[in-house]
Amino acid sequence: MEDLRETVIIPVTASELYSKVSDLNEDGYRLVQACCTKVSEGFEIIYSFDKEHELLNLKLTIPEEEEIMSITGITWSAFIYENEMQDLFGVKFKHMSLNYGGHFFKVSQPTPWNPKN
Amino acid sequence: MSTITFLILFPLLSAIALLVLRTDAARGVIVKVSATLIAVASIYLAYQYFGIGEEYFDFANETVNLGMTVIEVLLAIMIIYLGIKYKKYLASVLAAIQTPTMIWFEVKVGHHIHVTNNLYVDRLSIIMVLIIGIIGSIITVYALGYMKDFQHHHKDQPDRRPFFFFIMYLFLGAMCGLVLSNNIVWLYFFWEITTLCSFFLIGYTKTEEAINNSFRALIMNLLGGVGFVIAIVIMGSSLGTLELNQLIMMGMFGVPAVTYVAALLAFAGITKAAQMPFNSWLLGAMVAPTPTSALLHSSTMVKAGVFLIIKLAPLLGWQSLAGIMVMMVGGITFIMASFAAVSQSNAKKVLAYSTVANLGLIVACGGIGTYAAVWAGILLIIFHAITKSLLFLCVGTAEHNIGSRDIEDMDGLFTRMPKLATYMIVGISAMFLAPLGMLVSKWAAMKAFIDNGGVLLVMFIAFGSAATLFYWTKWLGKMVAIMANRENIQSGVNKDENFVLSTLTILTVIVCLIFPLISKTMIVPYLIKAFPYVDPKHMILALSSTNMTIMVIMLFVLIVLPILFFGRTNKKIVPIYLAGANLGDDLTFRGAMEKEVPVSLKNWYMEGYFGEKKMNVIGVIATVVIITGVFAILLGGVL
Amino acid sequence: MSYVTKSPWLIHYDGSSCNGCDIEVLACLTPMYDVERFGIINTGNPKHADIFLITGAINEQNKAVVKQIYEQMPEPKVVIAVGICATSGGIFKECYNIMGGTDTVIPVDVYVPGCAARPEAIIDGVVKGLGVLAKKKEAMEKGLPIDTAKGKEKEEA
Amino acid sequence: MAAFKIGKVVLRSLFKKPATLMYPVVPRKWEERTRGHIDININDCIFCGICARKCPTNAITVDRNKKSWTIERMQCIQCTHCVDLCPKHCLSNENTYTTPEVEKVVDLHVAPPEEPKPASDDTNKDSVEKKNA
Amino acid sequence: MNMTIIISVIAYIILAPIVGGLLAGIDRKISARMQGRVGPSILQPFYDMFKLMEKEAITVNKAQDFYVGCFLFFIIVTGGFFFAGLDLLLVIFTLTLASVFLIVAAFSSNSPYAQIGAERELLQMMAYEPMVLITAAGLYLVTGSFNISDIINPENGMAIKFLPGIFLGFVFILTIKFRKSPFDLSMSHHGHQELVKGLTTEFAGKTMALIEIAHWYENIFLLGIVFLFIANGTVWGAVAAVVVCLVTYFIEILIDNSYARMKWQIAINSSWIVAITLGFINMLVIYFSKFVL
Amino acid sequence: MGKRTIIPFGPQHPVLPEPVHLDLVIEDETVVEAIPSIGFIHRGLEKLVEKKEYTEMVYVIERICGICSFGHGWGYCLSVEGVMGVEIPERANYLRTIWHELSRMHSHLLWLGLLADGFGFESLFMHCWRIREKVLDIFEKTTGGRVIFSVCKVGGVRKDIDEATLKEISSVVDGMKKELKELADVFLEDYSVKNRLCGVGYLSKEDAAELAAVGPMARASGLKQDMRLLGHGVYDKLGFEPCIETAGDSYARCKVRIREVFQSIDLIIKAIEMIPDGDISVPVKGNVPANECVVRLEQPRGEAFYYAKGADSKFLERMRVRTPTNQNIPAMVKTLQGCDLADVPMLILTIDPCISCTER
Repeated sequence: MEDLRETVIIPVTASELYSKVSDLNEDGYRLVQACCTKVSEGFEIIYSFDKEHELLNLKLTIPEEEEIMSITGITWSAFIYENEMQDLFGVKFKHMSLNYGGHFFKVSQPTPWNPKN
Repeated sequence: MSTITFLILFPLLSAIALLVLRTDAARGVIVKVSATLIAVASIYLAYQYFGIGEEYFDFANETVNLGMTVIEVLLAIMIIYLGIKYKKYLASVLAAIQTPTMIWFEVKVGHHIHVTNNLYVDRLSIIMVLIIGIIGSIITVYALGYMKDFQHHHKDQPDRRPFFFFIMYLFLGAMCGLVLSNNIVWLYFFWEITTLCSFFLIGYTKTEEAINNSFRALIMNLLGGVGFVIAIVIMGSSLGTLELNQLIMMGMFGVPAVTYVAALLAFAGITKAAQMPFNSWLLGAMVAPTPTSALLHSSTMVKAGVFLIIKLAPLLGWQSLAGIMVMMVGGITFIMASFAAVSQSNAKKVLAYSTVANLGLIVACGGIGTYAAVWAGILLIIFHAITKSLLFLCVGTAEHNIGSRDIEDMDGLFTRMPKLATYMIVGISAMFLAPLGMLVSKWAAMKAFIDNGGVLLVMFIAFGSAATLFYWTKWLGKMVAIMANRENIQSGVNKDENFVLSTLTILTVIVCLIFPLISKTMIVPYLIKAFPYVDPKHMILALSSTNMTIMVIMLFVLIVLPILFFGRTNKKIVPIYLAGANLGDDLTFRGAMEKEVPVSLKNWYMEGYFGEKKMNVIGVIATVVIITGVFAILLGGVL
Repeated sequence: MSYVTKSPWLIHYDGSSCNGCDIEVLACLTPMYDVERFGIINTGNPKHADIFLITGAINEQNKAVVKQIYEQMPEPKVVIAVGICATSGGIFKECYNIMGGTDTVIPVDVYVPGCAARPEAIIDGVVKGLGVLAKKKEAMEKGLPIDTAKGKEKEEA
Repeated sequence: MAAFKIGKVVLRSLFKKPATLMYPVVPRKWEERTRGHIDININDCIFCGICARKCPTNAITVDRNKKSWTIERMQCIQCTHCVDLCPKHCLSNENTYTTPEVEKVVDLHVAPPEEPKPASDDTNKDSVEKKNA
Repeated sequence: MNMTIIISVIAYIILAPIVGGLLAGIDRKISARMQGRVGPSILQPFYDMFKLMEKEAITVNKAQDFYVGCFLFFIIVTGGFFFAGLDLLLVIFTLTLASVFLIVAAFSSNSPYAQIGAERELLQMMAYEPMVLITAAGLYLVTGSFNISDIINPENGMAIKFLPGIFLGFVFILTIKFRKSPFDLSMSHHGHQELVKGLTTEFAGKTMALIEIAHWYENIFLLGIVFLFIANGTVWGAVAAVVVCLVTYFIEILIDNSYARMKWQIAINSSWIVAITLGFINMLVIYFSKFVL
Repeated sequence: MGKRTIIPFGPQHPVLPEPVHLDLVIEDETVVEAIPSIGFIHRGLEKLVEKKEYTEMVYVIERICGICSFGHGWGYCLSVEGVMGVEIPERANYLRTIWHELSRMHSHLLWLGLLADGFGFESLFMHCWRIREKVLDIFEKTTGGRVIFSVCKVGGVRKDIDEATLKEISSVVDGMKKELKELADVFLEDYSVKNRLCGVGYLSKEDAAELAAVGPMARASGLKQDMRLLGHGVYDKLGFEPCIETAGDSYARCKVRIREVFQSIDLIIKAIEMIPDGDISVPVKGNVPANECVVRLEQPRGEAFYYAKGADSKFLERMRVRTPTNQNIPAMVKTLQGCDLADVPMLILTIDPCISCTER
């Protein structure tokens, strides 16, 4: 029961994210989700991966203006999460394979989770 | 008699004049005057022999025969030369077989056979002459404006219009000769001229595709020509006559050799009428400028083939192998070409397949060979000639104005070019809808098939009509789509073209209205003559007079209804439903990623079901099997 | 005697609801509630519809859509806001992407409360809507402007 | 032959009584727990305002001075959170729902000015006013 | 004789929409019961129609109304011809004309859903047309006439005796013509569809009402063809024919409620196969017995 | 050939009650390409954590979706309980499991009905929904709501089910088996249904893994992936084994869900047999500590993901819900390519889309 709630969170840096995700993908991990939290130092992005019910979380903390590598090249299904982060937070991604250009969620104000932008 | 001579020779004179006088103005005058004269002459011919009905002319003249032979040799040399020049050796070989055989026959046998009646007029040839004289010449008028635009659009190509018009008029003359000759050798002569003319017309643009296709047409027609020659040889040597009416007479009395002649002539007819193994030449001919297509496929060339078969109809039917061959080939062509048309989006190809299909129907009617079937066949010839030329010319005009001959690009034509769209709608409706022409004949054909054609032909016509319905309505749908916010470009249409199109449209409607009259005064008398063994009192036509009257009334209603009601609505006009994403102009909707996506409406083609290739392969195999089978049996009978 | 009340066809659009009301709207069509007893058909096509059932609140995305569907419905027509979200924005009222209830975009004739609105409530709402429909039809026949039939527009917007 | 699999069900249904509840001809019987609408026994209310503060949709307003408890019926999501939190247990969940209206319904409950009398349904009803939003 | 024709045509024009509407109402009631519901009143189709008449007059373009009007007109004419005992082929071709008008009306709207609906309707027409023509041919072979007044002739007996295959084939395509599941591809009277309302998406108000009425006419006319198979000119024959019509209608309702909507491939394949097998074999048998034996 | 037609599919479309837009590029009737556009019902409710206390937030989270409402409530509670380190009573766990499985039944029956409607089988739709009402009656009786229950709270559940009612539930769901069997036969054996389902929308095991499909979508392609195996609730005690099919087409997805309905019935009956007495909740007081917790729960539609981050206040700093549909959209887009237009509604349905879940 207890280990169920144990959350494995591995911090990563923006530069090693891509290779790490790539490794995980080759290992047979699938992307569960990616989620962004607005924290004072910028964005905290958690990528979750799963392999046979084992969950692995990568936590990436970046300053707001930093552009990070899109992982859609590795797992295409990440386009949903990346577009979401782009629309709601204003996280910048490089080389997205399917970029809705801010029209994934049409919101009345741009990047509502990060009103400064 | 003089009218006949005029009809055959005058086009030739005009042709030479057109070749010599090369200015636009002169050409315009000559074409318009000649066209009028030919049309008037053909009407005069009809008037002249209206009461007489049938007359044969003794026009025995050795010089004419000699002249024909000389021209034939020249033509053969020309074909052989062209064949070698363009490396199409098969054409040369065929010509090299055909003409020497013919000359050998002339010298050896033909010379000794006395031909009493070289020319003749009967009601069928009057009908044909009217079609050639009116529709054919009106097409040449259309060609004036069209070719001007054509050269304007294709600046890179040399202006060979004098030659073009020369060939066209030559063609008209040859066609008149063809339908008026009773001497089979003369018939053959004109037959060969039309072959060659079509070769030049198809190859007009001299692009590689055009040359290939023109040679394909040539080779296939020469193949038919070979059959023709053999038929003449057999006819001359074993029947001892060269007269068509004699041949038919002998056939009715059951002279055995007639079967071979009929089969070979029917074979020639099948090639010329672009029936199934040979349909590809007609499709290839679509590379030519549109007036050519209209001329070749609606009123002349292919009509020569079906004319011959209809003429021979009394010799065909279930009792003769030739008849079975002809009706099966026609039936298969009808169904396969109709199916293939479903998968086409190029308007000219649709028209081409539809032409092939309709010719198939006529051929099948001829093959059945009963008076009811022939009645249907002749009606089909009339309606098809008018309607198809209208449609071909409409497509030509559309092509020059919207820059495409693809049906898909014609959407909303009703908004963009209302007049042209109306012509086309009339033309399309006339091809398959109830009170209009083609359906009447289809109906008659169906009745004839049920009575005499056997189950298979009934199935062919049932399924073929279903496909016909599909592709025509599909096209019709494109025409009628109303796109509120598209610009009207009708004014860009050339005056000559507009005149021709409206005339043809009116003609279509008029012929549909008066077809019972045509049937009564022209077709039925012909049938009584052609089928002397059928008691005229018992000649029950496929359509009872009640039905004809109803059809005419319906058509009248259909003309009146739009005049009274079309577009008269005071309802509020609202935008179309686009799942809540209409951007307001009915032409775009808000798509994914906030893009403005144009509303595009495209038809169905069902490539997987009715793919052109598939249908052609099936059709060609089936018809080749039938034709070779029939000839094998015939040959077996000889040996 | 007007037939609008005997055969109200409806169109249903999900503004930004949670599905709860939507499935209850659908449940109305199914054997237990069977609104076809009243001649109600879920047409799905605004051009055939008399009653516009809208569930969920309005947001930036669907504002134009709702408006367009409403405009494409022929008169007389009635808008029924089903569920709390459609009536007032409900629990999502404070969300950044929610503009409010249906009445922020189009005039609403009947409000059906409930989270989720029960099928019974929806039936009650439709019955109420029929009354409005009949009135609108009457106004239409008299040539009065139809929106005045109810005499109320969106004031707060 | 696996066609017509549903035939049995369909034909049986044809001759059976339909499953339809026939609402509104036959009124619906509600379960005891059915979350219909929130009711208040205004006499017990101390106007502490917890319900108003904790209401997820801010449907409840409590005015301590006017001694009024107002609920916007078209806002309430019947989560019964207020019922759970009410220190005096004067809020209750009733199993009948607010009827659909052409206007947004707001129910205003004002405590009677005097000292609370023994509560009865009639007094409640008298103190309820309906007004338009 | 002429009098009876006039009477039957007038009776058709007046009664067909009433009977057709009632049948539609019964259909909806029975369908509802099959689905375990109470269902609407039997008069519901009439309510719907009158309501549509009362709705605001809207259209998407000025041409549509004309086409729909022609559709209704020619459907009535079709039935009129039929009940006047005219040529069966004439009747079929007029029906085709009417259907084409409906399709053209849908095409003219330039709306994608209506257009795909029209396209599908066309496809369905292509699917059932052969069988309809074969039906006419079969009746002709048996009775020696295309005239409906001659087909119902005591001398001929019941056509169904010779045409069981063609009868079954015709009932098969009736599913398409009645727009019943599994072949309600182009538009369906109920249920959701990927094409919204398909063919009828862009028709509203009165226009839609006209289409409804036309469908009632059409249904009666189609049942009339079923009638032809049984009727033999006698009273009991007519009664039997009416009973068979009703049974056929009930079977269609049952089929409607027992099948998923098929795709167009199945629609065209199956109806062509039915036409080829049932129709062709039946015709062959008749030919064989008539001309060979 | 230039014969491509682009039609808008949605936002308003009768097939789907929910607004979703697809640009369908079709050739004849074959879909060449489908470009999804979502966001029509985006509300942004995750951001309400800033305005609603964690105890109120459960009512918001429940209303992410009216179909999987209970699961969302449970997932939220689990994640907050995880952050706060709260242990809930065993009876509450049982009750949650029972409600969750009932939700699954109702959701799957709803889906089966919609699927039947999607392929134009109206009577089947009606009968599915008729049976479904029985489950809704149980909800009405036990929670007071038909679709939104509001019974889950941080620390347990709000309402208990008494012994008699539990027995009744057990007999009701057991009694449903017979009727369900009849309808399951139609779905699994009827010619016309099989014709519409078999081989349509094939998703290979590799693709399913690659596109990270979840729930029945993944299980129908042969992936053994069911979050109930993780041990939330009392599934481990009930001896749960996931239903796996390997065909990967719509038929397999339908079969997985039908099997799951029967499985749910068994699980419910077993859970009712085993349910212990005791409290149904523990009191939870105080702020949410600055901690993180990730919870994954098997919703009827598949794996849902909850991430809660506390900030030592009554308000959470971040509440993230990733719903199964969200994860299945790539797989849906993939299966849509090359299908028939007539299959589009069905293929959208086979992922059992919950757009309100996806967009929150």
